[in-house]
Amino acid sequence: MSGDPILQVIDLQKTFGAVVAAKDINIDVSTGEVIGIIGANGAGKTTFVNMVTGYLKPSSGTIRFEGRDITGKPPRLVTQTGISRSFQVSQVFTSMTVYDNLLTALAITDSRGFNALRPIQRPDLTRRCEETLVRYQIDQYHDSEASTLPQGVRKLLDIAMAMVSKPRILLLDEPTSGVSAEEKFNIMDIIMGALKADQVTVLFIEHDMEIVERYVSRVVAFYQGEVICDKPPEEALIDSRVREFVIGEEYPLEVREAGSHADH
Amino acid sequence: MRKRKPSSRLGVALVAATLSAMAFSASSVHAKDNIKIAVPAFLSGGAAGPFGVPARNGAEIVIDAINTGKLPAPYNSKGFAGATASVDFVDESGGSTKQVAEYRNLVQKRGMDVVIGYISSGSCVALAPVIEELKTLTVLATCGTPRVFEEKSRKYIFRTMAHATADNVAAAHYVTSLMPSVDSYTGINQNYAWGQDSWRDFDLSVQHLKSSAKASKKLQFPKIFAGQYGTEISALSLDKSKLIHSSFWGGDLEAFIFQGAARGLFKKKKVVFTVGGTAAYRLGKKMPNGLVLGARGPYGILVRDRKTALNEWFVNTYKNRYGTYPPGPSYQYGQAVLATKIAYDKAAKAAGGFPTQEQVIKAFTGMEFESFSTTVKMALGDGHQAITENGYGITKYDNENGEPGITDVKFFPAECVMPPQGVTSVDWIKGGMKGAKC
Amino acid sequence: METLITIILDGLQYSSYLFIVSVGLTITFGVMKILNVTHASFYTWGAYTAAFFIGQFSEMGWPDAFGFVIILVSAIAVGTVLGYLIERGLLRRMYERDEVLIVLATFGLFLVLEDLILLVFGVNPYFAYQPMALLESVEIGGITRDVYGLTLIGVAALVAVLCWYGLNRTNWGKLLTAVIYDREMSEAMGINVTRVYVVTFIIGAVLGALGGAYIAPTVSVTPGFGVDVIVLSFAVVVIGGMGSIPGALIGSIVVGLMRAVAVHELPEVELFVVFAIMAVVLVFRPEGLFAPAKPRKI
Amino acid sequence: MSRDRTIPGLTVALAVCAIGGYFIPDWLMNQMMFGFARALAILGLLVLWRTGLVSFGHALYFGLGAYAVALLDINLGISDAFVRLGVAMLVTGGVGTLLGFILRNYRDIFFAMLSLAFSMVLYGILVKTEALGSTDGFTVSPPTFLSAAPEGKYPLFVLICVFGWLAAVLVQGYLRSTLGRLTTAVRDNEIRVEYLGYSVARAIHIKYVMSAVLTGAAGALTAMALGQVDPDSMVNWTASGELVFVTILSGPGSVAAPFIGSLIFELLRTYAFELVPHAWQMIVGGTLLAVIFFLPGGIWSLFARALKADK
Repeated sequence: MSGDPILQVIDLQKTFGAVVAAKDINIDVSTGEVIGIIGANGAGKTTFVNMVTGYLKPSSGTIRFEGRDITGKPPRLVTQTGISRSFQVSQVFTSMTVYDNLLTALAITDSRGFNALRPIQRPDLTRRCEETLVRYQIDQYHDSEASTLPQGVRKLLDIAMAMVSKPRILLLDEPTSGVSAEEKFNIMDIIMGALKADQVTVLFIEHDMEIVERYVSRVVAFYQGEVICDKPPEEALIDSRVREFVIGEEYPLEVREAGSHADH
Repeated sequence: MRKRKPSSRLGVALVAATLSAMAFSASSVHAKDNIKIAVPAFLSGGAAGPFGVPARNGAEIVIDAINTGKLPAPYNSKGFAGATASVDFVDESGGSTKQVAEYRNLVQKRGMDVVIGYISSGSCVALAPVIEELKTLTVLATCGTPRVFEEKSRKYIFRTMAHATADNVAAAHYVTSLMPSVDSYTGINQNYAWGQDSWRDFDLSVQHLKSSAKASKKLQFPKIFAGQYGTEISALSLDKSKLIHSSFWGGDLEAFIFQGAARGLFKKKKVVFTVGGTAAYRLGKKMPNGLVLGARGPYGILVRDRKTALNEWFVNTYKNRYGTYPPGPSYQYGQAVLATKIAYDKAAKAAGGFPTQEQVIKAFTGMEFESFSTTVKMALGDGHQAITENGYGITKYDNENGEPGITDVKFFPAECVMPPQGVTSVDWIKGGMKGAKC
Repeated sequence: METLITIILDGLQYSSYLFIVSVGLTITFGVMKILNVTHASFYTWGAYTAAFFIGQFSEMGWPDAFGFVIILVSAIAVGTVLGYLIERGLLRRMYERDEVLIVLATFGLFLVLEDLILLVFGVNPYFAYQPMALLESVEIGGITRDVYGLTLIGVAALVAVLCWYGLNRTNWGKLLTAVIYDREMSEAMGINVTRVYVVTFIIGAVLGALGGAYIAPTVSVTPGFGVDVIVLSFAVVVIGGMGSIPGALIGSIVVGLMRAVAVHELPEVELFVVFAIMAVVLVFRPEGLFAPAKPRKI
Repeated sequence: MSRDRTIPGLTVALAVCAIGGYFIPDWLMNQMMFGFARALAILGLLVLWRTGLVSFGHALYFGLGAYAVALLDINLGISDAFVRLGVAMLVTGGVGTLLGFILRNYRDIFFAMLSLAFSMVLYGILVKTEALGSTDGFTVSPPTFLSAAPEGKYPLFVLICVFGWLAAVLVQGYLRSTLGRLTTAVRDNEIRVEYLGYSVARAIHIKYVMSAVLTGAAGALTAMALGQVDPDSMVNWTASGELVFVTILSGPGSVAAPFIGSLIFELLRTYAFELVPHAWQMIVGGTLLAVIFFLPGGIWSLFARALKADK
């Protein structure tokens, strides 16, 4: 976790009319970090992710990825440079099966030049497709149509699709939202296990502090468009401003050891 | 993808579809005692009421009379060369492309021996090559554009009435000789061959007959079947020209007359309607007085009172059956059917039995015959295109009898209003109407 | 000067006609998100019904002024009956389907209704000149104009004012606005969206039929005369902004005036100009010149 | 994975048609020519439809293709079927590429309406310009084939069948490729496609040009088969509506569907016109409604069912 930052965000601003959605955001991300982004609804977390991934154009400021300026580039160019993301509402191809979703994603990322016209069913792709299904543990849903999937599986599929372009940095927007409490750690384990194997730097938005505590190496807290805290989790979760504006006073004060998560 | 469906039996399925389609088609062998005639006319759309239906009715009474031998002498023999006609009335609407496709069906699928009809010039221009390709006798009844025979010589096509040049040359004669005050003119015509040719012929003829007359620069060519002419009527009203020429027909004509009358257009301007005859009966009392009307030849209201046996039979039979006087299209369709009968009979006489199509065509070519209202000579287009006299009159409602009337009728002989054989209409008019016998 | 006055009057008259015909279309689209091709059928049926009864009553010796009553009654009757039947019988079963598929279904129904006209009224054109003859004509800008045609402008203005009033000053209008803005939310708030839909559709249908019924006395009512009307109204509605009533007004005025200028000055481009404007507006302002406020959801 | 036998099926169908065509009556050959020529346009619309786009203005390309043939014939006297077809495809490809830059940013009803507007602009020009034949259109002389001028329609029929087969096979290959998969993918989720690094606009543009060229070829072949072009039945909005209608009737299930659907439509219209001349539109419209309500997969779904039951 050293060397030049992989992602540099410098003085990022975003305004919608009179509303300031992001104000003077400065974040440096190093390779291999797992960063949790927390904040109340409307604090500017998703706006931040949307700007980094090209969904929204910043009003001012700079975003550098591996030293290259990617500010204001459209999603597809951002993706091509090596950044990928998932969504709060899973963005999958609803009318296709899980297998076809992933195969399509693989084919599209492998569509330079003549490849775009080759049949989609070709051995290298289908092999990778099956492997990925296994890695994300969704192979038993192989032939299920995406619109019929349980929420957790959908999330996994969404992230698996985000990963086919082999990004070096991945932004996840609430990977466990809508997932039942029993399932959430299981799903996070699958995700983090798969991502570790690919050595990806991860930023994820999360409301659930148990997850934040357990998986992240650093916490960035947003409040009203500003970063109010950028510290390791054990410090961030006892930060008074974070407790006041983000997680609420009722959350247990003592920082638990990793692995001793409380089951409900 | 597991959803993709196999289609191995596609070929089989196609053959099945093909066979079932073929089973539908009646492939009748034609006996000599029956011929199949198709009569296309507008049976839907705006032209159906004023044109299509009267045309169909005209053909119907004549065919019925021929089948039963009830036409007046000398045409009182039964049938077409003795053969009874079975007739299919088909719809001409839907555009020329559709008519081309439909014509192929008429001949190739439904096995028609003769096709008699067509009202729109658009249909006739489009059909000419197909008719020649399919080699089936086709008698054009009403359509007017001269292009059909002037572009090419045709073998299987006949037209038993004069083409549009006659209407417009006669209109020019009428206007220049009977309305000396007219020294400027403009036009409103439909935006297709009929309207464009009509205007060109009229414009050129007036220029020849009265070179001092001036044509307007702003000519209106609204889309056929447009229906609303408010803005055009304003433009015409503002135009300084004293006379308006129009070859409008069918529903367009009636709409234009209504809207123009309400706007006082016909009080302000002289108007000549080359196809106005049909509107006179249909509009009745609402038809403004003082309009110059033609009927595309000696038909309809212009010849209602001609006292020949044939004309009286036609007018009375029509009126008894349909309750109105026969307008122009009824005469024109009736005339086309009659001409076909005469050609068949003549060919049969020459051949000594039921004639072949070739023999009928030979008999038809160059034929001269007495029709219901006039004498028809198949003089142009190597004997395929008829010439007849052409006339105009001025509307005047007959309050005494409560029916439409017409005054100041003047006819011009066929040789006065039609070019001689071998010269195209435009060349003939431009060249000073050489050889015209007026 | 005379030409200018004439062009403006011609343009306004045509605009008024377009507005009456297309405002129903835009209301239906705004509320139900349905681009309704059968709007042309309402127009045609309204015209036929009015023309038929004006002729009948005139023959029975009723005064010509009664024609105006017939026009209004025909529009309401045709719009209510056809609108109710179509909404209940067809569209209700389709709301879950793709909007383009709904357009096609209305296209299919339009074809059916076109031929039904032939079966009911026959092929002969109808004339209903009585109301137009009654109002006679006046001289404006050096040419004669029929007063009936000029009343079109008044009728259009009345329709516009009624629409504005109905939408902004009545409870019903507030319901409509809510449904236009967000259907699901309105349902959650307890608005009976089903009823809103059927009533909206009937209002749209009545306006379409009114367009036909009011224009009937100036034309010969013939089969198939609604075919061109629907694309013209599409153009108007798109130019103004689909679903916007002020948009339909602006769109009508733009199209009507441009067409009048074209017919007077350059008759060849008359047809082209309308659709060229439509294309240009769509390219540079896809939401139309006067788009309604729309909530954006991601 | 079940074997996909579309291409062998199409090839058998081609052989059957080409050989059978020699023996069938002329009227049926005509119907098949019109049907199969139109099927090319339907094939293009099918690709767009799978992408979630419906064009209410493809008569623009149908008309451009047809008028390209007519104008070549009238102004330059070119009668060679291959030159005509090639030029028609070039012209429509060019126009499609240009308009595609605009249309690729439109979806849903806006895509439909802008397509409609473009096609009506062409209609407005054609109808009012005498040099372009106005409402009448033009007559098109029969085609020749590389300086051979054979009698009868059979050679053109074979050309249409072979071209139709070729187009179907190519489109089938296309649909199985990544670009082809970008139909359903774009329809389902544009955001995902963009975040996979592919430009949705470009994907749509390619499909649009493809459908334009196919529709142009359809127009050109129809013009040659029919010998006539006119704006009202080829360029007016009703012509566009008819193309979409036949697409729905055919169903999106297979590249063979357009050929079957289009031929059935042709026969339906002919028989409706012959048997009930006053109410043929009613039958056509009623069929459209019936298909929308009871046969969402189009006629193809009947075939698919029959083929499945066969197994």
